[in-house]
Amino acid sequence: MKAAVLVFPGSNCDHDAYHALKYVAGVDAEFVWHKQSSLAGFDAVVVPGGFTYGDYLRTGALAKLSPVMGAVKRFAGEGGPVIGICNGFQILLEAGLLPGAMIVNGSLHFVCDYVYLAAETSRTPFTGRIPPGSILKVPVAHYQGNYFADEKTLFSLEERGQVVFRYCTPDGRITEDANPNGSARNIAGICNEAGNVLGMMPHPERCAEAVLGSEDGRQVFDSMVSWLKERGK
Amino acid sequence: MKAKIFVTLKKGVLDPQGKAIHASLTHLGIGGVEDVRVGKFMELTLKETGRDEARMRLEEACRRLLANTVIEDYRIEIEG
Amino acid sequence: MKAKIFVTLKKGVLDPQGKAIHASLTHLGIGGVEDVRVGKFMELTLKETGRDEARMRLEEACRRLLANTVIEDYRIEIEG
Amino acid sequence: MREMPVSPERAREHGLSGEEFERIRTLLGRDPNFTELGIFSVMWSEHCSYKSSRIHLKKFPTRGPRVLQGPGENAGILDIGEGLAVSFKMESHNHPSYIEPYQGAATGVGGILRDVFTMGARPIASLDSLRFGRPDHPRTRYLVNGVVAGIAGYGNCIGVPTVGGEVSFDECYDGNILVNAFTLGIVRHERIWRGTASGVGNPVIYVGSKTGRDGIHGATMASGEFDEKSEEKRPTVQVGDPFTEKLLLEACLELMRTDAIVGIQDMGAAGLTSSSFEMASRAGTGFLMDLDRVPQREEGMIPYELMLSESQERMLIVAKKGREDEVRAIFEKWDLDVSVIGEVTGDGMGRVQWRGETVAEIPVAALTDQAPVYDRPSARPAVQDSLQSLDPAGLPAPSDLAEVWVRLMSCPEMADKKWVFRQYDHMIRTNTLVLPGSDAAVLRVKGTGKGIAMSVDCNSRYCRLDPFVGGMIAVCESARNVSCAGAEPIGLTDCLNFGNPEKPEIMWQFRSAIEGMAKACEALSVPVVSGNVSFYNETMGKGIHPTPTVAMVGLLEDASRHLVQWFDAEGDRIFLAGADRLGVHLGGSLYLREAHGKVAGTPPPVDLDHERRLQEFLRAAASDRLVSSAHDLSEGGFACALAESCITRPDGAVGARVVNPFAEAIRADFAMFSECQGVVLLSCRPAGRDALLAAARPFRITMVEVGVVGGEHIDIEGVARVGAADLHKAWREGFAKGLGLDG
Ligand SMILES: Nc1ncnc2c1ncn2[C@@H]1O[C@H](COP(=O)(O)OP(=O)(O)O)[C@@H](O)[C@H]1O
Ligand SMILES: [Mg+2]
Repeated sequence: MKAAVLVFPGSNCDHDAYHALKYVAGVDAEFVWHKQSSLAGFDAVVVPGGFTYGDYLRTGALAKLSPVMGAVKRFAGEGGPVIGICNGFQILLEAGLLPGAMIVNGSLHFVCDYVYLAAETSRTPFTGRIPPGSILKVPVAHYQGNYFADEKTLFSLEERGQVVFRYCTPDGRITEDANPNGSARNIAGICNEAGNVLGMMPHPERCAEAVLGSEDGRQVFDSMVSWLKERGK
Repeated sequence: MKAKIFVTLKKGVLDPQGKAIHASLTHLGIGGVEDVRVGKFMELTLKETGRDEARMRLEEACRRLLANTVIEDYRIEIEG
Repeated sequence: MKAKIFVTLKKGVLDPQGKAIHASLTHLGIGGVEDVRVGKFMELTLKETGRDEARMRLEEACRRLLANTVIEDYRIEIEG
Repeated sequence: MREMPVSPERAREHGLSGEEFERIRTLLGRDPNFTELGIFSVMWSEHCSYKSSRIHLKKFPTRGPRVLQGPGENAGILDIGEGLAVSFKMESHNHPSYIEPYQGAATGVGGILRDVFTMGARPIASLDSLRFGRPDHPRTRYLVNGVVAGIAGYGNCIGVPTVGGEVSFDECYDGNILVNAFTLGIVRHERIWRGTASGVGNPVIYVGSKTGRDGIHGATMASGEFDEKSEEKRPTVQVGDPFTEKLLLEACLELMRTDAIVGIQDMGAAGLTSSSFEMASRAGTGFLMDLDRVPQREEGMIPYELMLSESQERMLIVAKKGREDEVRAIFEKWDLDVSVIGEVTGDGMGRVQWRGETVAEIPVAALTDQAPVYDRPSARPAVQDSLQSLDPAGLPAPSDLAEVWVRLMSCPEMADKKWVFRQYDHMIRTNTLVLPGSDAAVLRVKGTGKGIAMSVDCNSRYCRLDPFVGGMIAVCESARNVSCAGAEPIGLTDCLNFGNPEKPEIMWQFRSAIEGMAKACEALSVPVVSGNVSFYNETMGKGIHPTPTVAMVGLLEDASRHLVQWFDAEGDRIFLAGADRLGVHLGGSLYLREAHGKVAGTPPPVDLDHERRLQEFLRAAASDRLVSSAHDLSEGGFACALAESCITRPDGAVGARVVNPFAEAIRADFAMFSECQGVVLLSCRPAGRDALLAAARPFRITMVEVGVVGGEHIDIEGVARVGAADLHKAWREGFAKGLGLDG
């Protein structure tokens, strides 16, 4: 079982994802430079957070042009598990692997804080061990995490069970106050129709060890391990 | 040869920056403003070439990179 | 009444965005671009008033809020 | 820009005195040309030469068993065991941040990061110490917004967490804010690099961003007072590009894992000039440099501009001869400019060529070792006596103490700083064990069980009233904060922010503060390993309070034994450690300023021997897991420290019931808000009481049990009582409210 952690110019949560995979979840992980155009030999792909290309122009816009993104598309097309975290999510949106777009936070400020997430589906490779209805305490850290999609897209996301996480209160209510950035319908994470590609703004890799204040993020990586194991990886 | 590209948020897409600027203007006592929308503005210097050729290239640049058509519209102006 | 405000970096001031976009255009195979500078662009809807009055107000808005004249220039266009 | 004829008048415009100009002529044996004049002016500026401060900085203790690199390099380095070391430094970016708050603060962060990674260390944490004018001053809100966004913009993008800092407000900073940025990195001993240009014939290599006309005269600006004309100097502000710096950081660390280089230094203040001459000076060599090979962003730049530009995100490397291609390959991989611009020579001369001609030729020593050093006259200001006079009995006693308590806790100086640190990514790199909000930030060191604690402190009101005692307190307090986290203070860096050193009163403040700091450092056995001096913090002749900011670094051998400042559980017992140090000390207190509108009196007295024992005891108690929280009394005294331990908890406020700790009958407002040094609020499980008391005895620390954690109220029996939730709310909202910021 081997996971790829993509590294673009400006990625900066790459080491954190690597650490969580390797030293917490016990997965063999390897960095993959964005100029590589093959993902042969990998069973899962993590597009980590950061400020690829300084977030210049739009977040994720310049990174989507990297050669490795062609390989990610093929990998995802074949049903391989792909998770984009924070800037990774933004890149997946820009690359068209997930629907919608990100705009600047309603507060116009960068926000780094713990938030609560309501999990809505365990159909993705990264949430198999998170029963729907679970509440997770996970940090966010972004300036542009305000998820936008037109009404039709939002409707279809909900209809097809593609909303994976929503911002909620500690007791699980989906309220405006619990929304740290103004995201449409409190959306914090979505998956593609097939379910194998997940994008989420919060950082599970930052809360995978109890000493850091929460262990809830670990379930994302543990789910991935189970999913891969079940498939003989 | 110079070109200008204007990228604006589509109607219906929330513009938190525009909203904040509007509020600040009012706060500063600069009245009479009903709405503010914020966009991007790019000035490009191009190698001399035909206008049509240039426009074609910039159209492509906008579609593939400079604008995100999920949320943004763009407009190209070629000068000189 | 509509107005447009363009805020651009002063000449000689580093434009990290423009630099990165320029590199990506080349990378996309969209050649012929010699330079890219990125600025801000605001569309304002104003209550009907005299053009001079409007311009005066917007000048003030630019100086006090919309542009940082230490590193930025601004230009106002009033329409209609 | 064009070349201009050189004259004593032109030299004066460059900030060089008549005598200094004469000295240049003597050292060169001729008149300098325009380029050379520019080079001298920046190298001999206060900012680069430390000409007014050098003789006083020598008073700091700088040695110790852990010191691998003391002052004199880009950053100091301390051994933390297991082959690892920490490298850290603090720098000011005051003037640029006042002129353009976002970019000024951002490039301040960029600069201090380069100072740390140029030593080979990977930056793992930053702190920021910020001082603004009155909260209701018309410019303050704009400056706070811009400075905080700038620090966030740069630090978040490059991916180094900003884990702590301080923000305070005082009228004296209305026209001259302070922005001091600190960064700490981790380095393996064998990967430490220094800024040295040794090995005749070795190539000098330029890497990073291209050179533009950015910040020319930035260094002399930082060394000149503000006046109305400052507006005209505006275009010298630089724009930061954190993305490029991230690439530069990764490329430099990758290069440093090879042995292809000899030395490396960032191009900070005075850019190409200071990096080249300083590196040659450290190695006792010279260099030959060809400006035509410097990557340039703008057209038509002349040698003067190329040498003085302060374009950001650039480094100068001296590599081993024949290894140029290895260097080139790494920087090209990261899409950065790289160019061999010269070589090391053996004759001690710095020679600069342009278009085939020699445009500058200066002995390296003339700019460094032979730079002027001043023992400027110092005199105790005449106003000092009247400043220090204060008759507490004459202060009207407030009728509603609970109201004053809430007011103090919610004034921007004391209120929750979450509005600020929520904008900073403080968790990235997944090392932050204690997030912002406690006495000290604590980070783990991955791959070891160790932890690093950090705190930045200065009470400038104390320094104004008595710079010697104020300097001592800055050191003691930052060390105490680190000890409250359970860590041993192992070294510090400082940023000495003062007014115009040519005024004897300012010089007196400066030398007194240093002497106080040095005395405290010696008593606590903490060496000073790096630092920065920022003079001329004046606007139209009005100086700031002397502000010697101290950033203390502490080490925990076992990171899991760290402590936080907030109470842990209902029923826990509350103690005052060092209770015999309590006294009526209102001089310079927050209470005096906020409730009575005065900055007067004398700062609280310090007993260095007691301080040392107290801190040793705190560390022992943490390491033996005898306490569940520790928080020192500082601004706002006993009442505010107690309130903080109740309401700063991330899980929500808790109440407490305590007795008035003052043995004698004194005025209630004095008991609550009197500020004392060397007193710490501890809490422990009821069953741990005896063990804790026993542990204090060998350190001869007076312990008094004052109360118990729990309930809805924070209640100082017979004195004042507030609802914990109400106080919590006022404290949480105070910052944004006081400054008129959106929540
Ligand atoms: N207040 C101080 N205390 C101790 N060392 C200092 C102090 N100020 C400056 N130094 C040391 O002097 C050297 C030069 O500092 P500085 O010019 O600020 O560095 P840089 O060239 O990186 O800007 C550094 O090694 C710094 O640590
Ligand atoms: Mg330096």
